[in-house]
Order: sequence, then structure tokens, then C-alpha cells
Amino acid sequence: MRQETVSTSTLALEARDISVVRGGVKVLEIPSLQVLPNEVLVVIGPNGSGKTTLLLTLAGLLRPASGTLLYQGQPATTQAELLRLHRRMAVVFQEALLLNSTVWDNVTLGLRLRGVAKEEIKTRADKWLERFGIASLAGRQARTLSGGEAKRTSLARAFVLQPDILFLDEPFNGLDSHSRQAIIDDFEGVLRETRTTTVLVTHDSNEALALAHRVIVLMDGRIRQLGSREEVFSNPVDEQVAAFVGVENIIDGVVTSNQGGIINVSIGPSSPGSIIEAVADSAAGEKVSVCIRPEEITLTVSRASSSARNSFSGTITRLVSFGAFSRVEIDCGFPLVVLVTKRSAEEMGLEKGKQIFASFKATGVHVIKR
Amino acid sequence: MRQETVSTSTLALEARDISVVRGGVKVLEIPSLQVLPNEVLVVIGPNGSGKTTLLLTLAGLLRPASGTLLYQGQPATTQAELLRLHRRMAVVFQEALLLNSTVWDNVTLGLRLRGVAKEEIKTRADKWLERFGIASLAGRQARTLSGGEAKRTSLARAFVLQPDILFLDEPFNGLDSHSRQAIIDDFEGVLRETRTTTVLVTHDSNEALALAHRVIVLMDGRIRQLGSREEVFSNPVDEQVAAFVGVENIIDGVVTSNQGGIINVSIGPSSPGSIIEAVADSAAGEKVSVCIRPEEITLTVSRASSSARNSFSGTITRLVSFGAFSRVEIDCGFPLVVLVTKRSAEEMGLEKGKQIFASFKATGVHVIKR
Amino acid sequence: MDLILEGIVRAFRLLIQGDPAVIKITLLSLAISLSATAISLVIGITLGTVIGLNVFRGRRFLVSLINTGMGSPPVVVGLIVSVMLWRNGPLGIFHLMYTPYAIVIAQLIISLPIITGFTMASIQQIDPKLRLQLVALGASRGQLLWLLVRDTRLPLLAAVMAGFGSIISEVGAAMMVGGNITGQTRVLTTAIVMEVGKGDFGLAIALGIILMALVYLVNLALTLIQQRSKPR
Amino acid sequence: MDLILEGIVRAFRLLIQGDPAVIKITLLSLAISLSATAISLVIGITLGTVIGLNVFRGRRFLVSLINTGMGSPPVVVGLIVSVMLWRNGPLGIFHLMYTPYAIVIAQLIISLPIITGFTMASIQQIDPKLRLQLVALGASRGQLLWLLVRDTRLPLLAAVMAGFGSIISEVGAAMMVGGNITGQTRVLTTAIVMEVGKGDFGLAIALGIILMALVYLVNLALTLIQQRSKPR
Repeated sequence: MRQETVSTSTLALEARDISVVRGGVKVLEIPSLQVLPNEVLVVIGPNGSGKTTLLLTLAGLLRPASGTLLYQGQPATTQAELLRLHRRMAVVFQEALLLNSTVWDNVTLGLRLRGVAKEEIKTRADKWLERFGIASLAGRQARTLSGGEAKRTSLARAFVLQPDILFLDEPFNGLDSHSRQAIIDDFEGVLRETRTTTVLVTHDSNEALALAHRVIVLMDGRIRQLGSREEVFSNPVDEQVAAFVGVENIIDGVVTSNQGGIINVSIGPSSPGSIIEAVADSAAGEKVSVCIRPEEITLTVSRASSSARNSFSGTITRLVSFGAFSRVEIDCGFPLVVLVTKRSAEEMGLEKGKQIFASFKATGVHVIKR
Repeated sequence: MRQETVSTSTLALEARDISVVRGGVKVLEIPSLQVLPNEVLVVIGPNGSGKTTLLLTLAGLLRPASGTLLYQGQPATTQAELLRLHRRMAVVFQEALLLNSTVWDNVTLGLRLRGVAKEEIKTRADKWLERFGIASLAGRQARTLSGGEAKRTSLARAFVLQPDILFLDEPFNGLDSHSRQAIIDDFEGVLRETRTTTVLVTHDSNEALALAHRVIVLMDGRIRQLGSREEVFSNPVDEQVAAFVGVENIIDGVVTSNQGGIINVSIGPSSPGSIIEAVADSAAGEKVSVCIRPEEITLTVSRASSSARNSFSGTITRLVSFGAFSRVEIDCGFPLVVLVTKRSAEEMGLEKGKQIFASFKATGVHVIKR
Repeated sequence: MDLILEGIVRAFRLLIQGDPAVIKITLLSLAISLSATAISLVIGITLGTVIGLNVFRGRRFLVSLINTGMGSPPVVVGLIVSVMLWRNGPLGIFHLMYTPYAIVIAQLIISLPIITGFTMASIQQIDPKLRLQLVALGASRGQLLWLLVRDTRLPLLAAVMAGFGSIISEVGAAMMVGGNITGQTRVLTTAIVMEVGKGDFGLAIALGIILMALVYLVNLALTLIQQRSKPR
Repeated sequence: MDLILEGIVRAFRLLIQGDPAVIKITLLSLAISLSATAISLVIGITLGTVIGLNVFRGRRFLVSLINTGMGSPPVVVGLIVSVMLWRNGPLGIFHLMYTPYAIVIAQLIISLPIITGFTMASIQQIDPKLRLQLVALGASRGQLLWLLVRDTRLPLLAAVMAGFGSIISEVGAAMMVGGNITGQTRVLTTAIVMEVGKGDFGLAIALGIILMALVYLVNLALTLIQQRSKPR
């Protein structure tokens, strides 16, 4: 559904022929980019690939050398049009960027700039301070906050605006791993509730894996790949993208049981009956995605009793060799990509159409909440 | 050989009953620690575990609250004794810490402080500037250097002293991955040539894997484990150490062939004939260590034709269950630790003494130069 | 030693008794320097904010003018103001020479570059990303300026203190353009110089103590402000 | 307007012709302020390094004394020195009042806290780890101090400039302890104040131009030093 062509007026945001020049060099060149309503679009790319520049341009905070930005089908170019855009959106930067004032003042700032009524401000601020677990900090001076608290304040300041579109630039960077995970969990929950249209920029492909509906891979200021999370992680367009995102098989499913930390995941209506076993703490009934790295899957010509808990029979649909490796695509009712050495492929006589068993260990499966 | 008790006078450095107190809290407590001649001793531990404190204490740069430091069997306590120690050793800190002067001035500083003759200084500085690839930068002002160049200068400044003992505190931190790898390679080569006694502190277990003869795992200011690299990585003493270092099977061997990036490693005299296949760019004849993570190994009751290139038959020597997992130790002529789910272990009827096949993919093997 | 003791004793007697001459000189000094500071403040904050936030033609020239002003000896400012206000000088018709207004003008010229420079520096120290964040929060151009000035309030207070501190203890210009006329243009510093010249240390020490106390209070305030405005 | 033009014309004539009075005053001013700076430098760098590097009893008191000194009005320093040197004051027997030495003493007291404070700050700004690194390289205690002072040479030069700049343009203390005696204690600033008082703008403007030039050179040097010593 998300892949369909959508009429311009129903797009959340559209960028056309955008280019950004710095020091005479084109640091960003985007012929076309559409942000769909209610989607989470994650832009990933290495440092210096122009991710932040793209985000600032889409948010109307950086004037491109050429190109047009359309917000809900209307151009956003003049000062007045940009102010209108800025009063409908919210941005969360890598640093919290708070004013020297209280948490309450910071969280309500956007609403006050918009001239929202006092009672309305109070209701909304109370709700979002509560939601991000910082209600008790409302009176604290911003400069006395810890990194995690400042980040929560900056997220609350964004969500309190109930923005039509939310931009985030590496929002979970620079936090220690504990508060990072807690904040990502909170953020993920809020995003699922509010279904806010979101553009998130990160260099961490795990964040993309955990949050994205669609993924853009940006390299050297150009879009190298744009597609659903499954497309990008399972079928990177080239070696460079693959090396950066880390290739994954991503399969959606529902947890059917959890026995002592070992879960069974029923993988969707497309292949009823298929169950993947994994190690995770998800509860039965939860919707999850399971990820399996292609190099963790072993191919055998016959099914053998093994400690590998997951074994599926399938047909080879494609076989590509490069360097010392062969990449084998298999249809097991669901698609599966496997990486084996070329020597293995030759010795086992792998070829298109051949029947094969693919197996991988329960410990090799990475489970993500959907 | 390195495990034998060595008489005190032949030790490079010895610390006895060292404790360091900060703000009333004992941040470091080391009953006994010996640094052997010509060894590379790597101290690993999480942030805040007291690694840097330990290094500074061993280098005589931080006076402990109690305890003695012996350098080549002689106490190093008084100002004069410490100066003597400092003029035999070298320290490389995490930051390059250069004076506002030229690269040449910085590299020769230690020699000038020791009053070494001018011609000798020139010969040695030329050699080490060359060796670390910064001969062309000799006249440059230190503050104009890039991070990698500054780091090379600081390494040259240490090696030009031809120290009896070298201390390094997270020396490869904060560099981009490219120059980091280049500098580690250079450093590794120099260390193998000079056989300088080295104490290196890092939070990165990969550096320990690549460089260490012996490894100390430091947590909360206490030595949790001290042993050969193989001992620590293959047999961590407890869950916490295991979680930090990441368990590995480490097997020494010699590369016998390399065909298009796929190498065969003959694994030592202890099990002649055993060959492990791996993906790496090592040349035939090279001495290497191969590392295999326990969760990457699959167990089968019978040998099956499979894309897993490495398959060894062995006998289960030990079986321990914890949580959802079972840890299986196997003797295949060489020891191998395997991690499987408890459910697997039960279904396959794993028990001590049982004959079993262990297999892992060539892509699952990590090869390190020895 | 008698001289010192005697002087100090007389000084404290003057201070405790509330000697009319001491009070008069102190109040005049405060009135002149506070007026000059207040006027500089209004002009300096506006100028400093505009120069700090915008890029325009002639900006470099203005900035170097401010820097020159901050480094100029007050004596030279006194000289220039004197020339201007001299009875047959360009502004001579206003008959301001040797009046308190002349001192206010000189002190205004001395403190203006200091306050403008401080304002400019503190506005420029604001993370440029904070400006982006405020724009992203929907701040209009006017709202942005107001938020930025408000966010630097502590450094701005420091600017005020530095400006006031520099002129309350200034001697040369006050003497040149004021003329040190009793009851009209005699301020703390010029009075001290004069009394010492006469060998009357009692009044000089009393006035010196008051001047030190004022300067100490200003410095204390500056230190407190700097500690409070330390970045996280 | 005639007055200004006439004054400027006369000023340039005096400067170009090398008027003996102008030269005499300028050289005396330089001799006094450079002597004071040189003495402060030796004492201030030693003091600043010792205070900056060591922790000892009374250190806090010394630091607050230096801070008070840096903020004290020169007029008050002039007052204190006057009291001390007065003919029946404690140091009266040396007959230093109204001699160039008195001005040197006053300027020394004004510049010493500035140079000490700058030295202390620049020594403390050195990464404590650099000190460890130098010890680890085998530096003895003496070698360490020398390397640290040498490594801060640019900020130290800034200290010298700031010290000199503050005393060359000082008026009050020079007037009080020097007495503004022609050919003996008349320096640039006191001469300017006096000439303006007399309404003789030619000489005043000539001396003002020289003072501005000196201060400008000092500030230029300061700026260049600060740019060169910027951390990487």
C-alpha cells in the first residue's frame, strides 16, 4: 500500500530537484522524495553523507541552492509559507538545545510561540511530561538536567505540539546505553500511538530496523536506495549499501508461545504453519519481525537431526557469485537469502530450481517488536 | 611457559597489595600483579572499572594509597626511583598530548630530557619517524596535525626511547576506522619486531584478541580474571566476564593455502590433520589464530552434506545448562565450546561422553594474525 | 606612621558621621556613572544584538571600531570630548564643558563599546543550532530575537557591570571634561586625586574606601553571574 | 571648527618636527611603564606558575588577593602608594614621592596582579594529562616547570601586553604619586590632562596620537597572539 503512487495533495511532504551546494560542491542532490502520511521514514547513511543536510532542507530550515519543497501539496518557499510549515511540524536535534529556563518553560515554548490558550497549554504539557516520565522535573532548570532527562524534555517539547510531521536528527546519540534503550522504547510506544508522520535520520541501522516503515540509504548526498525496510535490508542494491546496512532476512510474524525465553513465531498468512524458533522475551500474541543474517544460515541437501532449531525446505530461486562467496535466494514459502562460500556452492551442486534445506540456530535470530 | 612462576628479579614490573582510594572509596585493589618480560599484557574492562587508574599506578604516575611497586625487582617509591623508572619506560595516552612545537621537537623530547647525544637523537628519531610514516611531517607544528598524525607522533615519541616497558591507555580510541586500522597494523608490526614489554589498557575486546599474550579482565577495580588470551576468551570465569569479553573459541594454527580468499588453516601439532576453512586474506605459511563464537557452531548426531565447510567429530566432555541455553564442551582433538538452546540439548539427548559432530561455516570464522 | 593612622581615623569619622561633602561627591559620582551606563545599555544591547546576529556590508568595520573603542585609553576619549565641547569647538554652543553632562557624555563613549562588545560576544556564543531549533519551534523573526536576548540575560548583566565598573573608577576623562568643580563635577576619583595633592588624606581615604566598596560589589556581582551562567 | 583643525595641524607639526617636549614625555612614559612591566613580569610569572601548579595552605587567600588586585581602581593604588611614600609616611625617608620611581612602584602594583593572574590562568589551562605525559617522558621537577612555562609562551606574551597596556594609559596614580612635574614625572596621560586644562590642544592631540598608537600596537600584538595560540 505504501508503495502506491499517491496524489500530490495527500503527501505529507514532497521535495523536488533539491540540491544543496557548500563551498562550490554539491553536497546533496535529491531529484525527488516523498514523505507519505503516517509513515516513519528513516534516512540512514555513513557520517558525512549529507543526512543532516537533507533533514534540515526537508524541514525548511536550510534553503537549498535549487529545488522546491511542497508541504501538503503547497509550496514552502517564502518566509510566511515557511513559518506556516514550522508551526505545523517539530524537530528534535541530536543535542537537546534547551533554553536557560525551566523544563516546563522549554516544553511549552512552541505552544506559547503559537499563541495557544493557557488552559490548553497546561493540559497538553501535563500529558506529555507525564508520557515521557519527566512530570516531576517540570520546575527544574534545564541546565541541571542529565543527558537522558534533557533528551526526554526535547522529545516532550516536540510531541506537545501534536505536529503534522516530526523530524529527528540522530535523536538517540550520545546517551548511555541504558537510558538510550529506555528512551527509544518510550519513543517507539508514542509513535505507534500517535501515528505521527516522521522523518528520522541516523547512522545506526539498528534504529532503522526497529522503527522504520520505509528506509532511505543516503551516500555522498545521493539516494542510493529507497524502499521498505524489508527491501533495503534483504536486498541492498549494491555491495556498498550491503556493507553499510548489514544484510538481513526480515520476516514478519506473531509470537505464539514463550517457554522459558524460547519463543515460537508463526510467520504470517503467506506461509501458514511455518514456525521460527528464537530466543527473546516477547509474550505470546505480540507482533514481531525476526531478522536472520544470511551468513548464519546453513544449507544441507537432506534434512538432518541437528541442534539448529529452524530448518525449512525450499527451492533455489537465484544464485549469484561474487568473490569467494555465493549468494543463494530460496523460496521456503517465504523468501530467504543465504550466503555460502563459492566452494560450498560448487561441491553441493547448488543451482536454480534445486530443492534444499536451510537451517539456522534459534540463537542466531534477532527479534524486533513491530 | 608464560604461566610459570618467575623469580622476582626477572620480572619487568611487579605490583604488590596496591590500593587506590578516591573520595573515601577504594577504586582499585590489586593484591598482586606481575608483568613478564617481552609480554603484551592487555587490561580490558568496562568504562569506570579502574583501567586507567591501574595503568597510571603501574607507570608510577599515580601514588597508590598503599602497596609497593617493584621495577626489575627494585622498589620504585622515592622521587629518584620513580625518575629512574620514568627514564626507562614510555607512556602513550588516549589523547596525543603534544607540546606546541614541531613534530620533531615532540618526538625527540624524551631523548633530550635524558640528555642523549645529538647524533644519537637524530639517528633514532629519523628511524622511528620513518617507521610510523611521518618522516615528511617532522617540521610541522603539532597543533596542525590530524588525529591520526598526532597519534603516530605520540607512538613514535614512545618507541624512539626504546623503552624497557611501554604503557598504553586506549591508544586507538577516537580515530576514524580507516586510520585506526592502519595505526593498529603499524603498531602490531613494531611490537612484534621489538618485543617490547607492553601493558595496554582498552575497553575493546577485539584489540585484546589481536594483540595480547595475556589478558586481565578488570571490573570494579578488581582483577576478575587473568590468563592467556585463550583462557580468558574461551573460558571466562563467570557470566559477567563472558558478557563483556564475548566468548570465543580460539585455536592456533598455520595457513596452508589460500585460494581466492578462502584459506585452509592446519591447527597445530596437537591434532595433526585437522584443517579449518575460513575466509581471510592471509598467505600460506602465516601463523594465525582462528576464532569461532560458540553460538555459531551447530551440533548434529550424524555427519551430513552441508554448506558448513567445517565439520569435526568429537566427544562431549562437559554439559552445563543456564537459562534457556546449554553450554557444551567438546573434544575434537582440540577443545571446542558450543552454545545451543536447552530444548535442542534435550531433544538430541546430549550428555557427557556422547559422540557428536560440530560444524560451522567458513564465513563464521574470524582470523587473527599471530 | 602617624599620618596613616590619623588619616584612617579621620576617614572613618567622616564615613560614620555622614559628612556632607563625602555624601555629595558619592551621590554625584553614582548619578553620573549610572546615567552613562543606562544610556549605553539601551544603545549597546540593540547594536550588539543586530551586529551579532546579522551579516551585512560594513559589519567588519563596525566590529573593528568596537574593538578599537574597547581598547582606547579613557584619556584619549576625554581629549576628544574636550575638543568637541570646548567653547569654540563644534558643540561649544551647548555650553556643556565643565558640567556633569560632559562627564556623562565621556563615560557613555567609554562604556558603549564595552557593552556592545559583550552583547555581541554573548549573542554569538549561542549555539547556532539553538537558533535553528527556535525557528523550527515556530518562532517568527521578532520572537527569535527576543528569545535569544532573554537567553543571554546573565552575560548581559555581566556587560552592564563591566561597563559601570570601567567608568566609576575612571579619572582622566572626568577631570578633563568635568574640571573637578566642587559640588558640580567633583566625582570620587577626581576628588581623591585632588585631596592627595593637597596632602589631606582623611577625605581621600574615606572616598577611596567608598570607591573600593563600589568596585568590590560590582566584581562580586560579576563573579556570581559568571558562576551561574556556566554552561552545563 | 578652527580650534580642532588648528590643534590637529599643530599636533602633526610637533610630531613631524620631533618636538623636544613631545619626545621627552614619550620616552619618559615608555621608560617608566616598561620598567614596571619588566619587574612585574619576573615576579608575576614566578608567582603565577607556583600558584597555578601547586596546592598549598593559603593558596585560596593568595588567589583572592590577586583577583582583588586585578579589579582595584588604579586611583586607590595611587592613594595607597602616596600614603606610604608621603614625607612623614612609613617609607618617607627614601624621598621617593614625586619622582619617576614612585610612578614605577605604583604601576608595578597595578600590573603585578594582572600578569600573575594571566600566568596562573594559562598554566592551569594546560591539560593536567600533559603534565603526566611530561613526567612519564622522564622530566625532572625542574624540567617539567620549564617545559610548561615554555608551552604557554604565547598566553604569557598576552599577559605582558595586557600589563603594559593597563599602565601606559593610566592617569590617576601617575598624577598622584608623580605630581606631573615637567621633565621629571610628566608622562603621556598626565601631560594630556594638563594641556587640555590649559586649553593647549596642539600638544595634547600630538601626545594623544602617540598614546593611541602605542595602545593600538599592543592590542594588535594581543590579537595576533590570541589567534596563534588558539587550541587545535
